[in-house]
Amino acid sequence: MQGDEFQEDTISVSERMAAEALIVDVGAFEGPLDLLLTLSRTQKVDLRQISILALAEQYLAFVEKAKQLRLELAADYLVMAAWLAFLKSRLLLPPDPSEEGPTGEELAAHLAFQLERLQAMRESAAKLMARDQLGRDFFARGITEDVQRVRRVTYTATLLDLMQGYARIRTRDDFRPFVFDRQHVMTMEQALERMRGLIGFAGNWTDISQYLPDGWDSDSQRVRSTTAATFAASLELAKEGKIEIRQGETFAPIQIRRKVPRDE
Amino acid sequence: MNKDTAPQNDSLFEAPPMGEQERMVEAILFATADPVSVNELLGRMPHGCDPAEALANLRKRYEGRGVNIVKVGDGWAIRTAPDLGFLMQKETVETRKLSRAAIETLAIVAYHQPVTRAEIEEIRGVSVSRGTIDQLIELEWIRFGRRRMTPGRPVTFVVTQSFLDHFGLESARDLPGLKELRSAGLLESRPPPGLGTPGEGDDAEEDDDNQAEMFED
Amino acid sequence: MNKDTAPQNDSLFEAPPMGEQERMVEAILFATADPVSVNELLGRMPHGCDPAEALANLRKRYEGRGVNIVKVGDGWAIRTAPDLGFLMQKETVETRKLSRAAIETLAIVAYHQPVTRAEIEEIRGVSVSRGTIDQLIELEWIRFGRRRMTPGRPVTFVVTQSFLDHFGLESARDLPGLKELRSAGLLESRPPPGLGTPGEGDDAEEDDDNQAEMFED
Repeated sequence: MQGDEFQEDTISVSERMAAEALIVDVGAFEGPLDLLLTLSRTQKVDLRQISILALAEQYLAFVEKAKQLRLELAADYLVMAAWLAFLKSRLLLPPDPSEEGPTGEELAAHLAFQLERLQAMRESAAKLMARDQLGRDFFARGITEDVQRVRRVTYTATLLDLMQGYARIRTRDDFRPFVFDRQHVMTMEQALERMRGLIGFAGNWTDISQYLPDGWDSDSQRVRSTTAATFAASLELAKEGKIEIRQGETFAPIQIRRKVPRDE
Repeated sequence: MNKDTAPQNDSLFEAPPMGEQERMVEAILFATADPVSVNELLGRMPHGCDPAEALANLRKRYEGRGVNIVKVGDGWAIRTAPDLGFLMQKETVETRKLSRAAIETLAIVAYHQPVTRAEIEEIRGVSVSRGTIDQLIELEWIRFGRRRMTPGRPVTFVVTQSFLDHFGLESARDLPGLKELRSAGLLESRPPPGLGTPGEGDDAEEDDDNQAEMFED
Repeated sequence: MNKDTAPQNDSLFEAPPMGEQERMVEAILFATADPVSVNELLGRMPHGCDPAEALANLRKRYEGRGVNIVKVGDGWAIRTAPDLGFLMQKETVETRKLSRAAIETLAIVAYHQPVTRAEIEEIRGVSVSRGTIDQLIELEWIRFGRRRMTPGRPVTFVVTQSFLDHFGLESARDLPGLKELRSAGLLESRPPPGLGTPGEGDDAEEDDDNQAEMFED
């Protein structure tokens, strides 16, 4: 054991022990960048002053050892090794003006940045997890009162919707005979419309009961309704000057006739 | 206070000052999911504490506040002041377009009030679901009118003041008539249907009756 | 206070006195475990209230008490004072231990947000497993942010209010060491020079695309 240490004078005892530990724990690394970051700690310097060249050599040595120990290394470790070997050559050789692309220094600076950034994120993650945490160090309300969500749905409809809706029903089927909606009620408007059509022929005094529509004389409710409507319509027509109206005495039949225009 | 129930913590330390004890009770009552008994408080607080006193102080402190400390069974809990319960409701208002069935039913009630359910169905030519009527009643756009004095005494529906307000009408009579609808192009131009007498048989009342029963249940 | 956001309640009534408003805010904050925003308070309190002022007063009132009023992102919540955590061992919820990958990913999202999956991978130097992201989303600590307007339009991740709540942060700006990291340039996204970083070719953008797609499905 001790003999080995003196034979390999390029790396210190601690570095070599670390490297061995690394190899044993190879599965514990989260990829080549993680391994590089761990290796960089052996340099014991601020990451900003790290020697990327030395780091590249450490990494390549690690991969070499892994190969000797016949450890299966994932492909990305080998890709990184190839890239670091390339970086190393760039760093060692004087820059070739004919060659395009970034210089070795630029590539090394970026790798150093990546390592520093990863390190910073690890430290930040540790600081974050060290904070007081909800449910561990401080607590939320234990007995919560659920806010009762009263979902109030307001429905809107415009007058137009209403009228169109009504129009839709009324124009729906052509073949359905018009059905008077209230079987037992006649409105004044209906009576009026009916009478306007008939009054033109009423030259003589006629009992108002003659104007009651057919089929409305059997049911007492119908008679009441249609009588009232017809009477109201008569008053309306009299007001309009279309008819004359008379009643001999209280409860006597009411008679109407067409009012003849003066110039006739 | 029965100190025996307290765990034998380090009795070398003095009990925290009463102000601290109040803080502790406050935090425990706040965070615990169930009401906490004095014994439980005693068990959780440092040795030598007097949770009963801390609780009494704290209770006074919360008097008249938005939350109070109340006794629930054997335990104590922080609860919303009863007069603020109304804040625990959150109303979300969602605006939806009224369904076609509801619009048509509403239109029929407006144009033909007072109208029975059977009559609405007759006019619409399809049955009117209970839900549609309920919805319109809930919206306070229609309400029950007088019962029709026909066999079965079916209920009638009329529109409400809210309905008039919503649609900007002074009265239901202000609704445009069929003629106006027609001239406004809302009705297809077609010879006006005669002021016909009911084409339905004399058993209309019976229908009404049946449907009224259907509606009732 | 932006009064425009208040629901149009009956403005005939005057706003309740400030003391009452404090009680209301107190009740609302006590009632829920989740932070409540000023706008939400505004929506739940009677018209004309100034919840921001009531909150400020209430916050002062609870200073040094067993529970405190804390700001969490846009919201406000009551939390037990951190120094009393020891009383609450019983309440502690055993949380699933987060993997190192999850913790690092969470930190990267918090400090670099909005951040794409490809950027997280570049920072960590390894691919991020689907499970890690899923776990953080499930914990409601991260969520999808806007898509990045770069080729492939990758989704980004940002931290949530729950994250802030969990770690007792008023806002993501209060993350520990954020300023130092920024001034050290460690939060910049620095593109790799020329050839790109190992493992990533010149088609980094395409990679981005693929990963976004991978993530989508």
